Amino acid sequence: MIIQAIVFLPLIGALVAGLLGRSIGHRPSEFITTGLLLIAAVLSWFVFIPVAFGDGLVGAVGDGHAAVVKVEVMRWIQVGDMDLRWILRVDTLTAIMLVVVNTVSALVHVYSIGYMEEDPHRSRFFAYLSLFTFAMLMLVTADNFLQMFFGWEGVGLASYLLIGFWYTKPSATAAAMKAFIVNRVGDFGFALGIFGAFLVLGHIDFDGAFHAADEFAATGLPVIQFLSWQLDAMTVICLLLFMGAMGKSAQFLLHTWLPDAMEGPTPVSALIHAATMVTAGVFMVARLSPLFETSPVALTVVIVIGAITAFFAATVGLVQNDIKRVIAYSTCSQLGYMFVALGVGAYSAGIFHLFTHAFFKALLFLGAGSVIHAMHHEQDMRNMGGLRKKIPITYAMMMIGTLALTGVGIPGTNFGFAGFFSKDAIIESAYAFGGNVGSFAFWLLVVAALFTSFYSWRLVHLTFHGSPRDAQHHGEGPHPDPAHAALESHDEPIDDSNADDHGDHSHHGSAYDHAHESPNVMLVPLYVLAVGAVLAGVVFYGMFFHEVEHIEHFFAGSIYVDHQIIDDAHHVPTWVKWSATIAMIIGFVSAWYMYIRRPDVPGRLAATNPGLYKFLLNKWYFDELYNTIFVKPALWIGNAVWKGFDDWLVDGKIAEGLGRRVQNVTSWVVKLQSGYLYHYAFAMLIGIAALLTWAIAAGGLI
Amino acid sequence: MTFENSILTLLTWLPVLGAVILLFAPKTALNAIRWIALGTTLVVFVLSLALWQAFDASSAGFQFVVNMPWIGDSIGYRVGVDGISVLFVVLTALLMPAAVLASWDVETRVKEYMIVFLVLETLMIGVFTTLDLAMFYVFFEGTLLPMFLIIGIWGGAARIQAAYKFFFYTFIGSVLMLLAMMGMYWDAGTTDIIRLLGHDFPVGMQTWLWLAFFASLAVKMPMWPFHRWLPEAHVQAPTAGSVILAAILLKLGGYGFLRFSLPMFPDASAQFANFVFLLSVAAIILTSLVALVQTDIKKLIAYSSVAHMGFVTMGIFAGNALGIQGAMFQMISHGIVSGALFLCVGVIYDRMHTREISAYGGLVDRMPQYAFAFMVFTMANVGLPGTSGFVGEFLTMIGVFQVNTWVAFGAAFGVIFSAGYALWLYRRVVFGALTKDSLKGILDLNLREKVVLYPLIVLTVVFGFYPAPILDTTAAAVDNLVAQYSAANGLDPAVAQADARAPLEYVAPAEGALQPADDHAAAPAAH
Amino acid sequence: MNSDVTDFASLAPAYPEVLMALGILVLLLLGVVINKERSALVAWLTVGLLAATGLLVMLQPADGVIFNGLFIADSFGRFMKVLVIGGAGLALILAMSNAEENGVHKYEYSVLALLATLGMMVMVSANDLMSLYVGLELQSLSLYVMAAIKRDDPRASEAGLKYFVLGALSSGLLLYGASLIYGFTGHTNLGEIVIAIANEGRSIGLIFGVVFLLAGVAFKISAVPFHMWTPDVYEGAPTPVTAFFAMAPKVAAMTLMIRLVMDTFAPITSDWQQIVIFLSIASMVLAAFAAIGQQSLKRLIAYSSIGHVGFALVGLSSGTQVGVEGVAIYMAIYVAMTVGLFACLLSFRTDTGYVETIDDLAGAAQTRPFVAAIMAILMFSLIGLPPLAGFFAKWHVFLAAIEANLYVLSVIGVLASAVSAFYYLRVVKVMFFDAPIKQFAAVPGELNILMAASGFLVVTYYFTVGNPLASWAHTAAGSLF
Amino acid sequence: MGLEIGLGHYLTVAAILFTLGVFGIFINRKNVIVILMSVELILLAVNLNLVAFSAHLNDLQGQVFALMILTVAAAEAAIGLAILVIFYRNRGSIAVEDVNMMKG
Repeated sequence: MIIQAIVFLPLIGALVAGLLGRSIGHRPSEFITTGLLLIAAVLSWFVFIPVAFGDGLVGAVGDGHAAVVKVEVMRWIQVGDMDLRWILRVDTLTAIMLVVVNTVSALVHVYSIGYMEEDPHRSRFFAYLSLFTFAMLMLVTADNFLQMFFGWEGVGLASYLLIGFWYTKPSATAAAMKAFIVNRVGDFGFALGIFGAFLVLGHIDFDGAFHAADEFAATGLPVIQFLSWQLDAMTVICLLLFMGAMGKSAQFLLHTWLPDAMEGPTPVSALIHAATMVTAGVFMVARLSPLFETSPVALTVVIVIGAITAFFAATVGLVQNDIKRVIAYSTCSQLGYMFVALGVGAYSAGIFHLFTHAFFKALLFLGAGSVIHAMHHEQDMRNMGGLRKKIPITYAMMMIGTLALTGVGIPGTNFGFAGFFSKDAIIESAYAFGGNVGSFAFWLLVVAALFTSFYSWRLVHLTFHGSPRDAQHHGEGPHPDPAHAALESHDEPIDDSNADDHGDHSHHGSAYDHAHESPNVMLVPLYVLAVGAVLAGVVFYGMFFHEVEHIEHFFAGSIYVDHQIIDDAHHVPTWVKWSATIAMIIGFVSAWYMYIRRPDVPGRLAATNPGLYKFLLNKWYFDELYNTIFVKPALWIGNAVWKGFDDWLVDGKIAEGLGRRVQNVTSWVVKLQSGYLYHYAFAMLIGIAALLTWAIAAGGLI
Repeated sequence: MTFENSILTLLTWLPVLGAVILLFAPKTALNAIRWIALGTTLVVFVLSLALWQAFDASSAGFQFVVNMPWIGDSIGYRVGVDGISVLFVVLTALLMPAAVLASWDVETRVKEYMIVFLVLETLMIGVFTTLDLAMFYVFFEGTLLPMFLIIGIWGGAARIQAAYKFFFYTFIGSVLMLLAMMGMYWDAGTTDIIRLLGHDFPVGMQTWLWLAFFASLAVKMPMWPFHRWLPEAHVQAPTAGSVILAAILLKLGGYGFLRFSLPMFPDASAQFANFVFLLSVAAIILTSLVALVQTDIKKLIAYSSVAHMGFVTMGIFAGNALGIQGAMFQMISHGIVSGALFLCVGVIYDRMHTREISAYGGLVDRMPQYAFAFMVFTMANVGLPGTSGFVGEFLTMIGVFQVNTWVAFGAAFGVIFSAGYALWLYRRVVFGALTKDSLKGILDLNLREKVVLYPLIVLTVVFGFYPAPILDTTAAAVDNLVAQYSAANGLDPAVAQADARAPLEYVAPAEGALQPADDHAAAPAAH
Repeated sequence: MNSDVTDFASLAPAYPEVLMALGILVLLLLGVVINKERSALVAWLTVGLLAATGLLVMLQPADGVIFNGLFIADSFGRFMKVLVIGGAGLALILAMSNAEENGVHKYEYSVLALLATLGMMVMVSANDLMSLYVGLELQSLSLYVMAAIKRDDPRASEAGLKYFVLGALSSGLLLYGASLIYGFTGHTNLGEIVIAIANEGRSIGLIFGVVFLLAGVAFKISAVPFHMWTPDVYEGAPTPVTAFFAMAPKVAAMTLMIRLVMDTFAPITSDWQQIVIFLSIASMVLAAFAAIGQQSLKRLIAYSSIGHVGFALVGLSSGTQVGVEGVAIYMAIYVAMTVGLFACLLSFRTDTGYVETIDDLAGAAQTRPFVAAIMAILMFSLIGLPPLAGFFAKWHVFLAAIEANLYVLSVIGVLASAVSAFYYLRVVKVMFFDAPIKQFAAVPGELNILMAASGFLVVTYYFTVGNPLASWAHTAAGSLF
Repeated sequence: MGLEIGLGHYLTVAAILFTLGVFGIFINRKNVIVILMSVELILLAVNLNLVAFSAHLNDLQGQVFALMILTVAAAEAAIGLAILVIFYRNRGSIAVEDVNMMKG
């Protein structure tokens, strides 16, 4: 019952707020959804605490080594051998996700009561939030591929709705569409992966599929004909499935939607685009770890994509000016870390980072939201500065988040923020994996850690330190970025439109002067998340990464645990253990140097390397690239097929052309009927002659 | 006269009775005419539910059968439904009241309008209930007549051309099917579909029969590249006409494939399966792209219908239970969803009298309920899990994946493109700022529109989460069909039917994972 | 030889013809005697005579061959005679209203129509080349006069002239053929000819004869390329006369055709099949195309009737009993549709006269909804669109063609029917989709009844007449085999 | 060896007459009367055929047929001329080329 409650309370909230919100009013809608979510969050912890600290999952049926609770809700699709049911599956992995999702979601709900206070469509907003939570819960409690796909697409829908929540902003609706469609590209692979899995494994539920995959150890790996090639079946399936994960988790090549998704209200960014939805890809790979383990090729691809993403996103994050976009790229980058962990086989480390990341990234986003709220929906960091004095609590919370994100801690001890433990675990695992791929991943991750530290501190410095640089105080402080002058040429839609929509607030005097600390309803969630950001690492380190036995006991068969890699990760050289910390320190120092000590350096740096700067600022030109090679050709083909094939050839030439031929024949035939008797008689004679000839010739009489 | 032997006859002919009553109604009593029409369709709907309720889903055969010879030796009065047809009857009966309600504001020639629609209902139900080959053609082709009038009389500005195209495309295809039916009659000595289903047509003849049926059914579906009439017909038809066209008439093609092509010409079907796949994938990809660039709302939805019908044909010719069940479900679902989408277009068309996408924008401001309904159907059109649109797409694709991965691969692009055009449409029509003066006074759904749309929303969502009522109804009949089909093609019926794991080749555990299989094992993993 | 003319009982198979002949004489006398204003009385009496004859045909007491083998009465002939008499009677009813305007108010018209009908009945029952010729000429000569009956109308007289000249030519062709057949078989009796052909086999002379003979008959059913008179005569003759031309003579000539090919030329089926197939394809295709270009309604109907003859010949081409059955049903349905069609045509009348062109019907659905609806139904039925009767007509004939493996013919046929849909739909389009431009005069009662009856039968064919008609046609065709 | 007039000769003459008649109908463009005469020529050819065959076959039916044709031909000619008269009254011409009010 408790599990049904956890999953369906948000749905009830969503339905109440969504369908009745108009009649019951905003405040009740907010309270109902938030209240239900809080209950769900508390219940999730009830499920999780025995798993983490007690004897394991309450009510679990241990088949062999796995501890799983399954609750059947309803039949779904039954065709032939395929028997799909709505089953809520809870094991350790799910329990972790339940806690993450429900906790963050509940806090975001609470936070939104304050943040969205002035919005005229609040009840709709809360309905979407709860709907999202429900879909996410369906995703994490999925017992089969399709139910996961349901949650997968459900969160996509909610994300679409929430990104486009301010539907009057063209940029928001465009971003919403982009998010959905890019995700669909991933789903394209995911869906094919499911089909392949069903074909090869013969089961569409996880247990059956894993069992079938286990059998391959005895039988050898299957081969399928995919498209025109004979390929290793499991590699094909895993890569296709991973394509889905890439879309949802905004991995390199399919990442373009995530920064744009920042058009949504900030609580949405915190919930969906930082803590929960984007980690669905990580969750999926972890959930399907028994399948991925059968394909080393697929795992290698996961590592490479993850490492590239971590590095790539971090580079772009270095130069972004929008406070939320910096954090968005940071999210992207951190997701890359997680995938590297999964790829090297340290699934628990990946999940660990997912878990800690949820807290500090949500904290950062909500903190950023608090800043934006304080600045009356100003998001450009170049227009901030010196806010430390105006909003000290937010400042403190952001500091905690930054420390956690950059992974501050002392290697070899148990002192450190959440990110320290999980990120170092990943970097060590990557090193331990070894080989070319391992080294490649390791070095990219270390560099990414440096960049992470740099852009995080850059954000803090630009926002909270220094002196105010908003419209009123313009010119007082040194100019931090050269791009400010070149803003016009900057094709990034910085929130000028946003400013228009919320024009009541900006352009009236100074945003800085009017900046105010957020109300308690927004601050309390920050406190809770801050606790998580500080403690999540140290408390759970044992379960996720410390000892193999502990990990196995904790996860109870819900993911694949590779003893070798975890042991090796604990025995890496000391310089490796320190590498991330050192990178972090370098990043911090350079950020301090460039934005506090010598604020003119960044400008000069950018001016001397305009190409690189533009390249990074424009996110490696991925949007432009995709626009050129996908969007425009698609539209061109669409137009060409429509005008050229459908209208010109089929309709104009064939259908109407036939009509014209008929008309031609008609006018010719009508001319035969000349009206003259002798023509008529002649026609009869010709007819008789023809018939005679035909009858005699065909009859064989000549 | 028992329920068993009279229900189908009653269902089929009751609408005509309503039409006859209307014939004698005074022309000016508009409301009486509307209510009579609505009442008739509602009674038919209730009866259809009773039929569904009484239908024994566990039996694969025909039920409620009446079978007697009638005109000469060649035409009989034969009715009966099985799992494949019963749902179409219900779907037709369900959408007719919606169509009548959607036409409440029709002011010109109301009497004739309602009569034509009721006659159309009889013809459509007749297609699905008849078990006589000749009568199938009679009903199948008979639908042309009312639809031609609906488009031509109550249609938009370019209605005449559209009506003509609709007529000729379908007619030319159908006459060839007619000849094929005659050939079948001579070969089998009967037009009784039940007996025809048990008749083995010579393989050489099957090819020709299959092609002749294809000529008709492909146009009706419509399959790419025979679809050109559809956008035009949809654009010009009045709302209710579009609804019926999209929801029911397109299904006649799919139903024909399931009823005739697959079971009666299994060899030819297997032979042409790849050809159908090719056209299906072309439909899914190309028409989706075409939909992307449309500027007319109805045209966009019409093109999307073509794409969705691509999934249906693909599923049918996959020839396994998954594919065919998926195709069945997709047809029912598409009936509801596309019908509803056209109703949605009708709602705004009634207010603004334009279908240009650019004339709209920001409707959500003034029409939140409309925006909600449109969103649900858009998402169902996109194939979002949790809506009925998903189940069909998923099943057809997974079914065809077992047969031909290329096809599934191509079809999966539809997943991407459908999101593209549907969401872009939604964005341009519903989202955005309400800046156009003409839209400032637009009103949200009225009671009548809610009565039409809300039940469809419920169905869309319910069948997304709980498709069992549909899948269970069709299961026995489809399994039977699949068993026949695979047996005729020398496949193992158990495999195709149960969709159990296809026989796989394995590389030896010691060998590398990517080593190609041996020559003798190199046959495709799945057939 | 017990068929002594004085032995009245032995005349039983010919009672209807006898009744008709006597009736004609009485009516002729009556027409001469009564004054001119009361010719309507003669007209109604004519209809009554036809009805009585029809009844007698249906109840015909005896089948058999009489008059030294010149005359045969069988159930096939009976079926066709009913159609002939029905068609003639209905055409006469159509002529009742506005008879003066159409020039058909004179009693001579009724008597000529009766004479023509008698000629057709003889054609139907002809069992000898001589009786065949006499019947044909009795019919033709009456029809020539009927075409030109509106003496002061230049177009009617031109129609009469054209019909006469070409008709005379076709009679010549027919006779030439008959003479050759006589020469090469030695007989004029159809029954004996068939035996002779079966015994002696084919020869060029015989085939010449067959071709000429069939060409003569083809002229009467207006099969392409012997159709040229049809559009001009249909257009020029007064509408009620056209209606008469379009029904009964076609049925009679078709019967003759069937009897000749199925019975007399049965031993050389493959030879005449070629000819019939040629006529069929040419008629269907040419009519479909030519009709598209027409503006005049009557010309359109003329081409339409040419096309329908082509379709009927599809059934005949098969040379099977099913085919004959199909043709019989086809002709029955054709008559039912045609009578409705002409009733509609005669109902579209403005104060200045009958409508001539298709465009004159614009918007008729709004001004004359009932007539327009019937007309539309008939148009759809003529296309062959189910569930209307026209479809079942086509079903039966194509069924026979498919049975005989005439696939190419069938495909061409159905495609031609698709093309023909174009011009039928144009009429519907003009009536229903266009805006009205003309006001129409009131519709006479009997036309309403005819239209309603025709429309009813066409629509409810499957339920009402379909079954009995099919079984009757089955019996009828059976008597030929 | 004297010339024996056999069936073939009669038939040839008849065929020539028939052909003349037919050509008379469609080559003549001037006068409808000529057409009537041509028709008579055709019938004459037929009669010649019939009588010749009758003699050849030693069978009386052909001659009976011929007599009937003669009778009917008379009636036909009468009706033809009558129609021609009213045509002339309406149009003032009996030129074949003028008989084309209706065409298409």
